[in-house]
Amino acid sequence: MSESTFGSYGGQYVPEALMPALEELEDAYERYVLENEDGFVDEFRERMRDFGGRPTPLQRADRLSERYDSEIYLKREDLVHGGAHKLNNALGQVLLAKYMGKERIIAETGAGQHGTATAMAAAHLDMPCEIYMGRTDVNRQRPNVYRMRMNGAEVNPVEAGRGTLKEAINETMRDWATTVETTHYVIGSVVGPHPFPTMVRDFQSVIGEEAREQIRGQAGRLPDSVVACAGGGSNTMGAFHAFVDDEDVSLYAVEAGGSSLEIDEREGVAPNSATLSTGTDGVLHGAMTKLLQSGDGQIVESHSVSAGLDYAGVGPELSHLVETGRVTPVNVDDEAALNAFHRLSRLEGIIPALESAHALGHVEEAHEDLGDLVVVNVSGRGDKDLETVLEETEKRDLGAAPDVEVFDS
Amino acid sequence: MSESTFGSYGGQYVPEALMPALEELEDAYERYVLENEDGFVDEFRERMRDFGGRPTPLQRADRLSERYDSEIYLKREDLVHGGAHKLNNALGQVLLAKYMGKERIIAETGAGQHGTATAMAAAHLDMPCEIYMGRTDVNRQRPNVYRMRMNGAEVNPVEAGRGTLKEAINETMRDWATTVETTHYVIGSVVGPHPFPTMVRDFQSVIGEEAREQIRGQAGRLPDSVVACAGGGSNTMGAFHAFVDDEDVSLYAVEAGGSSLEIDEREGVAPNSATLSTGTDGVLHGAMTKLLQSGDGQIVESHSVSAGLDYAGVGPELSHLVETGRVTPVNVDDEAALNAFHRLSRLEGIIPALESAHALGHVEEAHEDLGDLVVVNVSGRGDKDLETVLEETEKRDLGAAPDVEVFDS
Amino acid sequence: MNTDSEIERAIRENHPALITYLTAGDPSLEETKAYVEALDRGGADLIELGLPFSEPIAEGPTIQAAINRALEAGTTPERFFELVDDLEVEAPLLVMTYYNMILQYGSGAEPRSAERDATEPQNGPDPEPFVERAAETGLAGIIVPDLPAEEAAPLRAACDERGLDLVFIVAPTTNGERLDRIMSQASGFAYVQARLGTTGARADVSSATHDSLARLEEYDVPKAVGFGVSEGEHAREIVEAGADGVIVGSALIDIVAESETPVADLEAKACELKGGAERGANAPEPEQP
Amino acid sequence: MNTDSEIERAIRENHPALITYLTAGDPSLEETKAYVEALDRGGADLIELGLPFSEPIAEGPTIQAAINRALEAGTTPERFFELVDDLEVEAPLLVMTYYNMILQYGSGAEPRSAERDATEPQNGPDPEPFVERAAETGLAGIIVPDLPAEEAAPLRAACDERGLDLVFIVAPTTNGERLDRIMSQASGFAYVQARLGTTGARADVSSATHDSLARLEEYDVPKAVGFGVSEGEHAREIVEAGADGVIVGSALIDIVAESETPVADLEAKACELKGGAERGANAPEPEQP
Ligand SMILES: Cc1ncc(COP(=O)(O)O)c(C=O)c1O
Ligand SMILES: Cc1ncc(COP(=O)(O)O)c(C=O)c1O
Repeated sequence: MSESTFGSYGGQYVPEALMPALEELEDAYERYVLENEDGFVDEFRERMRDFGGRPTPLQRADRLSERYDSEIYLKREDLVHGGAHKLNNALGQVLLAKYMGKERIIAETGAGQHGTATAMAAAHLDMPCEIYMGRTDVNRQRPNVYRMRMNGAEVNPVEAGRGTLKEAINETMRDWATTVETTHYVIGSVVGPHPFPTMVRDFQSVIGEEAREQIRGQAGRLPDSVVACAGGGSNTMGAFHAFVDDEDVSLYAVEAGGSSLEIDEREGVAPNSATLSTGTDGVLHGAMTKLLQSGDGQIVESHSVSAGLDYAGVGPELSHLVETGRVTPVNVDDEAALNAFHRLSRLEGIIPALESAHALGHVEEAHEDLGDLVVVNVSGRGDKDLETVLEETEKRDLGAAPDVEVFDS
Repeated sequence: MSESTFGSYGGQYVPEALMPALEELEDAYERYVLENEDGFVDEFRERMRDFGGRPTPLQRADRLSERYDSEIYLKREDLVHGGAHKLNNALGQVLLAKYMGKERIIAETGAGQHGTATAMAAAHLDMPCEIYMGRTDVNRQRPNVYRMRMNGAEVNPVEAGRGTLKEAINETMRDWATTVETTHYVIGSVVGPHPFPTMVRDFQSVIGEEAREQIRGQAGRLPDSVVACAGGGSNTMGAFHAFVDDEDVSLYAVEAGGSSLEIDEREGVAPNSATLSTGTDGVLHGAMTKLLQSGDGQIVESHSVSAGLDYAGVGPELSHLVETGRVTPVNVDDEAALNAFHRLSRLEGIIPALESAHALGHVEEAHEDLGDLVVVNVSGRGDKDLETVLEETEKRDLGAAPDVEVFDS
Repeated sequence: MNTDSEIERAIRENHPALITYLTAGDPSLEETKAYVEALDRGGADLIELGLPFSEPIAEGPTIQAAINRALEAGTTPERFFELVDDLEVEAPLLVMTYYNMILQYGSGAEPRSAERDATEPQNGPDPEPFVERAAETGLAGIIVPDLPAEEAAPLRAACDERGLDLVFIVAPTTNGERLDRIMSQASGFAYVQARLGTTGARADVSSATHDSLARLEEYDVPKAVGFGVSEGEHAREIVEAGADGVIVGSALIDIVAESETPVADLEAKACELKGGAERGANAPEPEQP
Repeated sequence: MNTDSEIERAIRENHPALITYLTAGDPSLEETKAYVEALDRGGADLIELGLPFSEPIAEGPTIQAAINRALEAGTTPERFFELVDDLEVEAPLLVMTYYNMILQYGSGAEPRSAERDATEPQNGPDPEPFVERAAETGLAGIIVPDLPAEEAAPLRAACDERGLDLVFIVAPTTNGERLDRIMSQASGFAYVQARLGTTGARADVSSATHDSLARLEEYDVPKAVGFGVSEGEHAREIVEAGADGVIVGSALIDIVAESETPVADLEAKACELKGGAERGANAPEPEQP
């Protein structure tokens, strides 16, 4: 059996009703993913190539390299079908569900990136699919809702609580607890009960595997640092995994610093999502990991300008790698992320996801510590973030931002 | 000197002031593009790989293949950076302008796809860039305007006429006539005066070159048909060029049938953009080609639900290939294109551009004539079209459309 | 198996037993006190009190809403224990809560704040302090809906040390091998989940209940069935099918949320449910599935 | 070179010549008739009449707007020719239009419509019918802003056959080799484009004008300078720089668009411009760049 924990993190803290499904999934994961039974891995790779657009390039960022007087390479996950690394995992899981004989797919989504990736994968593999999404998120992420509907997925608004990602996850767990025999729950990051964190990491680790080979080919050696943003941490673990044993490669997980690192206990709100830097150990959504919580153990509402980082938990493996010192947790606040968004758009002609902009923001802030050869994971594209960026940019006086005053008055 | 005409089409019908620039461009095209002087072609290919994400996959569409009882392969230009084939050309031209020592880039755009591609390429290559866009288009294509601004391009709204693509082209020509010594005009399709149609085709022909090799590898032989939508015709010629000498491969250029094939002469409006099927010969924007025009020679306003096909002219080489019978012009109306948009989204998990949906609509309508092995060019992704599709879908009763009633009432 | 178990005794002695659930602090701790005492009067043999957690993934809409009301009313673990201390009831009390609440209690874990010195040592999450405090207040047992047998060892150990029961849920999906694993750790009673899904009142008794009870027959522990029990008639059917008790939650919370005379109605409801259970026990011929 | 050219004669005989441009049909053909006759009275030696085309890529905003007004007023090639037929002026007339208008005239090309049989033969686009009709109405020449020398052979041949001049534009970017190519086909006069860009009134005379006139010196053809000429004073400078004529368009269209007494103002403006040109011709010493 595969290890269910990473040091003291991980595990399977779920209702008993789900445990048999986790055992079944663990078994399927071991047979199909680890042992390539029935050629699962071959089919997965082939579909990620033809449908997903892999491999993605590793691109030297000429103007950033000049700016920082070092070699900056971008891993271009923004070019994956759907616009983010999320498909690597979604396609892997939907395909696995198919191999397992499941008849239905459910998933949660916050900003909608994982939901759209899952809907795409489910359409591609002809699986009925329902996506849970908080009411607030449904109303503010319409384009992603449209995309899911176009791909034939049902979108179920979750009215509970503040209507964001946390509530959507809770509700998807509830659906799963009811339908577990026929349904696979496609978790969207390296979170949740074992075997999800390990399995999602394995589906995402193609990022780092490609990047490692590419940087050796293009720069002739391994990088000094790999930098990736971390919400749940799937692009992060995906980018890091292949480098974990390369001790000379520093790994930076960049979290959302939001507007401040202080928690407002009374309101139950953290104005950030910097779980790895400021969180404490606890159990959320099936795993022991670092959390943003009150002293009593209530989970607080996280915040980030970037919806995809806006989560109070983080993958248990990342918690472990931070605890052991292998991964360095850092954070970048909303404003620095917005500036990084504008900077990459203007200097390199790549509009990054706001999530990815956090990774780029860290390079701006700390490039002197990152060595001469740096790989930054551009986990997704920023088309989805244009409205947010405009709104948030208007509220601030950002050095790197253009004005957009070309519209009719 | 390269041929300036294709049979009786093509040529250089521009103000004298621009002729020296066209000569200079022709010379640069021959040296850099045809003869790879200073390694231009190598640099172009490398940047299209690392920045642009080439090669794009050729994907077997499993469910369409089943539906049509034949082998349907999709050329996935929707995965190119920026979301459409447009970057192939924009990057080529901006790079060429750089080799030529030009200091400034201008371009026209309709829906904004060519404008965003050009803005991305210009940012990537550090060239100042201005995009002309009709006032109507500026106001209805805000996300693309934002993207161009984010990439640091100026966007100049054109107030003349109905404020759409035709007026934007006219205005860009006027800018060029003023600034021709320092400025390169990046035309967005295989239109305009020589050498643009030839040069743009060459930049785009990577589509067909890849597809030809891929289909031989994946299906073991050349296809029976290649199907591509045609606005100006750049994705079309890009997809066809490598197959033109393969006489057994049928080539279908799918134009926008709009709402009707009849022209309203009194209003000067064609409710379609089916230039190749219904147009007559004349001169527009620098070239002799097929046009939508009144009996007097006034250009009429074209129409299509898809902004990128909404153009009254077409590339002269396509006019020639249609005239000689090598390319078969067909058309697909708004409704069939919308249905095809929904069908691909739902069946394959790929949301195509509305332009590309026309090509797919033709496969639906005529699959029995296309043979057993068909390559369809998916020229771009449809994220940009979601609002339009929703609006247009609401007006109709479309078989293939989902409902999207999940929003708060 | 903790044979001195107060809980087990309460079930066996009051067979067939009525087990009731309310969320503590919904809509206030004072009211919860009155409600619990009413249930006790009405015939509840065991009382589960929910300590609210912000992410109640196993609950249906009714209990979710109750938890939200309780959190908004400022229910904290400490106030919860004070309530338990205050309660004057005959039925033994259990706490039902999610594992993170148990882990954090008294762990000293504090989110980073301006006042906290980041280098100040913190205890890791640990179930000990919670169990200690629970024992102090006289709680008889603990139910943790997100703690399967595989992860239960630390809490099991702490409960053993303090003489508390740790109740496990047996689901319709629980297969033979898992059943052994669960039953080897369970004490008090086996919480038989009547159907897949979350908590919530429903109109019928599922066939899964019969199957589960049959599979549990060989284990010498009281079996109580919950998830969806809302009426005396259900209680009757369940007991008739072989259960030693019925567990009712959402149906009571509906009264808390909607009734104008909740104290009286809760007492009456308890009475109806207990009556139904008893009718089931006295049925001439236990139905076989 | 067409030495019998009526146009060339008009320029040489009226040296320095004033050449005026108006868009036919702006705001109506009747008004254009009155305006053209006013310019003729005011001193215009050659009159260019624009036949409006929907895509005037070489024009600045002023003439674009005039063309839009003319199209909205329903100006067609046939009505244009009727106007020319009707005009009573001394100055020879030229038509200025885009090449597509010339190609389509009388070509029988019809857009597909329900009534048209798709198999019905059509003539290809052909400049002949246009030139024939132009000659019939007494037009003396043609200027086509989007027809460079390279593409001019068919129109050149048609013009030669009917005795019309085909006037070419020489741009500031036109280099030596191109100049030869152009001048070998040009007749009537060389239209010297004063600066890069589009048509439109501007406040100064560019240095490009001086350069262009110098380069053209060796060619034995009248040189007229246009693009941006708006005042008598410009006309003077240009003629002083060696031009045989000045071409004025946008400044006149401003009067058409804005004046309350356009007929009188156009006549006066022509008079001012002609006067300026004449002052330039009488200047003691032609300025050298
Ligand atoms: C583009 C992008 N990057 C990063 C993330 C964060 O998720 P993770 O930390 O699991 O990679 C998201 C989540 O939606 C995302 O869309
Ligand atoms: C995705 C896409 N396909 C096709 C077209 C039509 O252009 P062309 O015919 O030049 O390929 C456009 C134009 O914007 C486009 O964006």
